[in-house]
Amino acid sequence: MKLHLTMDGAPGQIEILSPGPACCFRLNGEQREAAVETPEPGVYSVLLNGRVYDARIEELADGARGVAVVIDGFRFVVEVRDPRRMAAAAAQTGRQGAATVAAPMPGKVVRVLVALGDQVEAGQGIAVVEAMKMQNEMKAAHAGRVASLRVKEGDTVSAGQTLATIE
Amino acid sequence: MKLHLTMDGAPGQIEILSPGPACCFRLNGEQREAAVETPEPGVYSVLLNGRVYDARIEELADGARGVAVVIDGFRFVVEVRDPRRMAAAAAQTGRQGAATVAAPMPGKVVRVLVALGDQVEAGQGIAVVEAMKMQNEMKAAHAGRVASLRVKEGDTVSAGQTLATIE
Amino acid sequence: MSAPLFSKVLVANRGEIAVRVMRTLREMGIATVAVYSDADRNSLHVRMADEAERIGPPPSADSYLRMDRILDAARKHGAAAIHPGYGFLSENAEFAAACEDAGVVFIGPSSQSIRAMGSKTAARQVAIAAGTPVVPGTEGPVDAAQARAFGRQAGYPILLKAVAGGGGKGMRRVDREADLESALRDASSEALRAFRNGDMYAEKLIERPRHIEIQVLGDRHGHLIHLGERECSIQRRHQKVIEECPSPLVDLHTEMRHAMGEAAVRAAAAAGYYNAGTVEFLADAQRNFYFLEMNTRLQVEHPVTELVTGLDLVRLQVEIAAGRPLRLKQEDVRWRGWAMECRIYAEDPYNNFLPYPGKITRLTRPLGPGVRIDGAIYPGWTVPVDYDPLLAKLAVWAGHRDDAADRMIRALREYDVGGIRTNIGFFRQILEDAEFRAARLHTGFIEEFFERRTPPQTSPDMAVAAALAAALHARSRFRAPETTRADSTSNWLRAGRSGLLR
Amino acid sequence: MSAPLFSKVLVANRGEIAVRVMRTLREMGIATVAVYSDADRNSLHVRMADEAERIGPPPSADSYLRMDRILDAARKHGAAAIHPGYGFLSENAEFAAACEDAGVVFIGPSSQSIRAMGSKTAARQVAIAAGTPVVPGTEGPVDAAQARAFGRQAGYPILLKAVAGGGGKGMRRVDREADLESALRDASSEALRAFRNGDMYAEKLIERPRHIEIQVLGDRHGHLIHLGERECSIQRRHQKVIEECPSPLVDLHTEMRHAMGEAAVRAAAAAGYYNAGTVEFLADAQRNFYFLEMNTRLQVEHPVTELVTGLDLVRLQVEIAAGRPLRLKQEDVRWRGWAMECRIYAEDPYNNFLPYPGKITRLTRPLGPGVRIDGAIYPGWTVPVDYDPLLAKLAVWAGHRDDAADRMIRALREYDVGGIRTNIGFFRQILEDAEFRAARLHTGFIEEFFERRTPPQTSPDMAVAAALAAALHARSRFRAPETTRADSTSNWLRAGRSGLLR
Repeated sequence: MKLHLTMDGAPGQIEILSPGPACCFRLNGEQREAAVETPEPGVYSVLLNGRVYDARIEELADGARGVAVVIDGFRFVVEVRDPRRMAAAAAQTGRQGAATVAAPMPGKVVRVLVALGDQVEAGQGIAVVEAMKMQNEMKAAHAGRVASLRVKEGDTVSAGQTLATIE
Repeated sequence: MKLHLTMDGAPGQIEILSPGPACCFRLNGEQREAAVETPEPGVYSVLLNGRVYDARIEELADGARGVAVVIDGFRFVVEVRDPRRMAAAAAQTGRQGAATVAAPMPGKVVRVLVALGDQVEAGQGIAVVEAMKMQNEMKAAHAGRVASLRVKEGDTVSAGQTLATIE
Repeated sequence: MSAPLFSKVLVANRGEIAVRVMRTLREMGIATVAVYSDADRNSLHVRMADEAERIGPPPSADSYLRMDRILDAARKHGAAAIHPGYGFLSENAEFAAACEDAGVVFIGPSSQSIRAMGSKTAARQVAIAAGTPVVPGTEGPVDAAQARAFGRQAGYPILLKAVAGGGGKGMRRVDREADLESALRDASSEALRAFRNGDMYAEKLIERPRHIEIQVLGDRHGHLIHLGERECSIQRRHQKVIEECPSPLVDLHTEMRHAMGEAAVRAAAAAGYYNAGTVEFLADAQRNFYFLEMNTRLQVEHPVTELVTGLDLVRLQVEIAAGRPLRLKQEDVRWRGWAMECRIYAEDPYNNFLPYPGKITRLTRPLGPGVRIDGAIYPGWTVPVDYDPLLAKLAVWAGHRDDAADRMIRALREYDVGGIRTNIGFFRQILEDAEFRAARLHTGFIEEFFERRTPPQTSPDMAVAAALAAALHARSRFRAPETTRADSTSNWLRAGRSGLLR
Repeated sequence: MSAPLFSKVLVANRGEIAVRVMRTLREMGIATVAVYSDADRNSLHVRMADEAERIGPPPSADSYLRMDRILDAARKHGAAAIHPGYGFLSENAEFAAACEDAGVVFIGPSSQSIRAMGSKTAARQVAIAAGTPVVPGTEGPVDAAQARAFGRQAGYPILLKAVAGGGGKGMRRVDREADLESALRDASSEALRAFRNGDMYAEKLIERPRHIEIQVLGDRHGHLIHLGERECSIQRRHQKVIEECPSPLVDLHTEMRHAMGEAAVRAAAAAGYYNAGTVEFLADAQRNFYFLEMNTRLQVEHPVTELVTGLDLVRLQVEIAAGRPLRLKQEDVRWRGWAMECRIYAEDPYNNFLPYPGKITRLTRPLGPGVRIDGAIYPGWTVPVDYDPLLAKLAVWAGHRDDAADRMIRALREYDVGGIRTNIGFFRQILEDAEFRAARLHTGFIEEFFERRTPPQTSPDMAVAAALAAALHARSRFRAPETTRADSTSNWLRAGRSGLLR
């Protein structure tokens, strides 16, 4: 099965010829071998070229595609797609025209500073999110109209969740 | 639902009137209350009478019935039965006439010292099980005939597994 | 195995400090009572305690700051004393007094001492009276002429500060007299807008100051000593994140330890202080030091002092609170080796250190020689959004500073927390930084570090391993694989991409 | 941050000691190479290493004892040195020589020293020659007349031992001369049957001996010192399970430390010893001590010495192996406070300490002040049946012995390992035992403890909580609950049942 990869934004391709423990794979055309075990759920111990990599898979928060792979503290964001499924997935993707204002951290919405339909300037505050005693004002990246407002005061939001869209 | 309990060999009865977090239950006829949470799978944090009990459930090895509950290092072996199911369960239980010789620890069978049908003395060695460089000879508890021999040299056995039965 | 000093103690706190205090109480044979808000029913300090009492809903004002409920819980459970930890009610003189009134021992200083050292200005007066050096300043509000006089006397640069100020508003650095008048005018009008009060005072500006603090300890019989210093210059958002004992500066100039220790003890004695407390100083490049404030409670970073002196500060606090005389004399205090502490926060250091609470999905902690962890987290626990994002304190000890730093890096590499963001990978970069290793520390260190930082490089094979792991993981989730046609590839694997060290 | 002493070191071991060695290597900036058998591919020492090489199937003889494969792995990975840990090839003179021949540094003593101290009898001769006291004995085989002469000279009780013996077979204690002849006859015929050799020798019997050992350390330039003693009297099946530093006996009579230390250094010097080694002694109630044997490698229980002296023995081993002179002088060695170690085994202490390997389903480790863990386990890992059942070493440090014991109890209470049996709960009972607290230690302590032990009691409410948790757990597994009729109940909850402390 050939899979399409995106790692930290750059594309690639991997084909698993044999899944392991004696793993054989073709990465961007080059065939390689590795000894792979899963000592814990979501953890891959990869022996590649005599070196050991303890790779921990972390599901990303809602909205984000792919997974994070953590090795020795380094974090790689990798998206793996089965090309046979891409058409279907593409169909599900919504329009991406509007700029979104997203929560950078999980927390509570303590103030909403705009109303639906408001004209806003670049840098204007949209909402204030608080977590652990720290308040953070979410700002519009550029000028436009508040096309949607998805939260209200008191709502709990997760990291990356869209608060509003600006068109 | 009323449940039958056996704790470290002694019988009892418990009825869960309300499961929690504000738990109400009747134990051996006495109604009591406790605040119960499950902070981790298989772990119950019980607040009873102002005191905190962090109870960890451990499934017992094959063959044994019930679970072990570990609180502050203390280990209680508790069997819980739904009386409605007891008839069915009883029907599944096999005959218990013969004396069994069981492995006291997980390990490998390094030697079998008897053959099926052999007449054995009390204290006579039946098989030798090895784990972690220690060999342990399993002995017949009393004299009799080897009615069944369930392992052969090289087998891996788990704790409590029957090696042979003596009639 | 003798009778415990108290039969039962209530810990009026949560998180790592509640757990840390309970550990010593348990070692002393003292039963522990936890209090908790609804957000903390599943928190480790509750699960570990012998007894527990709910004190309200999540907001601190409705739970951990509710003196009445905490005292009710102490009475209900029969606790003979209360340990306040740090934060919350720990420096609240009213609470200390309420405990005294209720016949419950407050494990800390007297309410009078807390009051005397409670406000920065009051504490400054106590320090001046005790002959402890303070940052030169005008005390009261100044006009332009007075500011000019102060500038000439103290020397530039100076700092103009709003009397009613805080948070950097109405603050101006002035480097020469020519700039003074306009700076004063601007700052004053900013202060007027922000605080409705345009009064300004002037202070000598300490450039690239180091934050060095002295641990003091005294019994209720007038015996007061110091346990040496800690350096806490590595800060983000004016909050310490790495602390060391000893201070690299003091270690080179040990006469400073004696001088600062003496000054701290004098200031504490002037406030009639007993139990554990910390006197904070700023130190400049010329090794002058200036009283900043006194923290009248156990400090977050107390473990580095414990590791180097071999003392258990919580045990000493309890003994002192029970009226025991402190047998330790100043000359008995010995400092051995080097300790460092990193405060592990649920935050994203690459996004302005914003808090990042959430559910902890993976947790592997460092073990082995010279590693100490004080934490209150476990896998599956959700870090509540209601409180401080401190997850744990990772402290190491070794014979020398370089060995301690190498040990800290080793420990950070073993530390894996999944599901949330932490500053673990960020600390590793700080610890590897040449400026840090050369001990050129000051409170603006992290801001400067961000300017010179070059992201660490990974090996190409590490990226290959990551890609393979992700593909195998995805494969285990896809069903019914089939072969399909390939398209273009790229060279991201050859580049040694810089993975983010999280 | 200077260049490491070796660029890469192979660790020819597994389990906790491989992990412990790798931690220090990593701190020293040295890359690590693990070797593993098929049973250990998922073991922590492999997952933690920088590089790894398979060396064979599970049996030690086919993997960890295969010198050829380990040296091949060292060559393949470019390792400049090999650390042997303890056990396996660590005391194999042939392996040390093979490393030397292959141009790979063996991190340990010379093959000559290992040979000189390798057999008990050879080591005894070295010790005698060096003037180190040994247990009085006849050396060679004796007849009845010679045995009688020895008994009169050494005083009763004496011990008759088979020259070819081992495992207690052909061994007899003799309390008075009248019993000597028949005992010798019986023992000799037992030895003849067991070993086809009826030769017997006689030894003074040391009653209720304490096991006290001296850590020695020497460089390759003839500088040899000792790091004080450890007491390892708490043993089961002749294997140490609790170790302390200092020894409570030596702590009361510090002149013993000097005398034993001198004797150990003399014996080591006589064997031309360098690197770390341990000289074991038996001590009697009159504080006489007798050379037992020398272990020519790092000891399992080395952490207690590290905690009290503040030294990193593995770091020192590596420095010495690299040819560095040992800068530490005897008078620089300082002992501070008290350390204890418990060896956590996968075993059932209530079933003759039988090994109990299996899958680890839960794992919570103690944290906080004064706790050190050296382990190699993780949740979900299956303890292999092929090797020693040591899971981890739990060590604590505190200022005094009582505080260290209380800290150990606290740590043991926090330690939870599920899925297998361990000796954690058993240790807690030992640590609470009045004889242990009074430090009346001897190598037969555990046997006597089992005779006087009263199982600890639990509170009735703890049993209620256990019943409730079990019922809630079962309920979550049953489907479609329905009410049914109840039958008889019992009073097990009122009794304060004695749960087993596991």
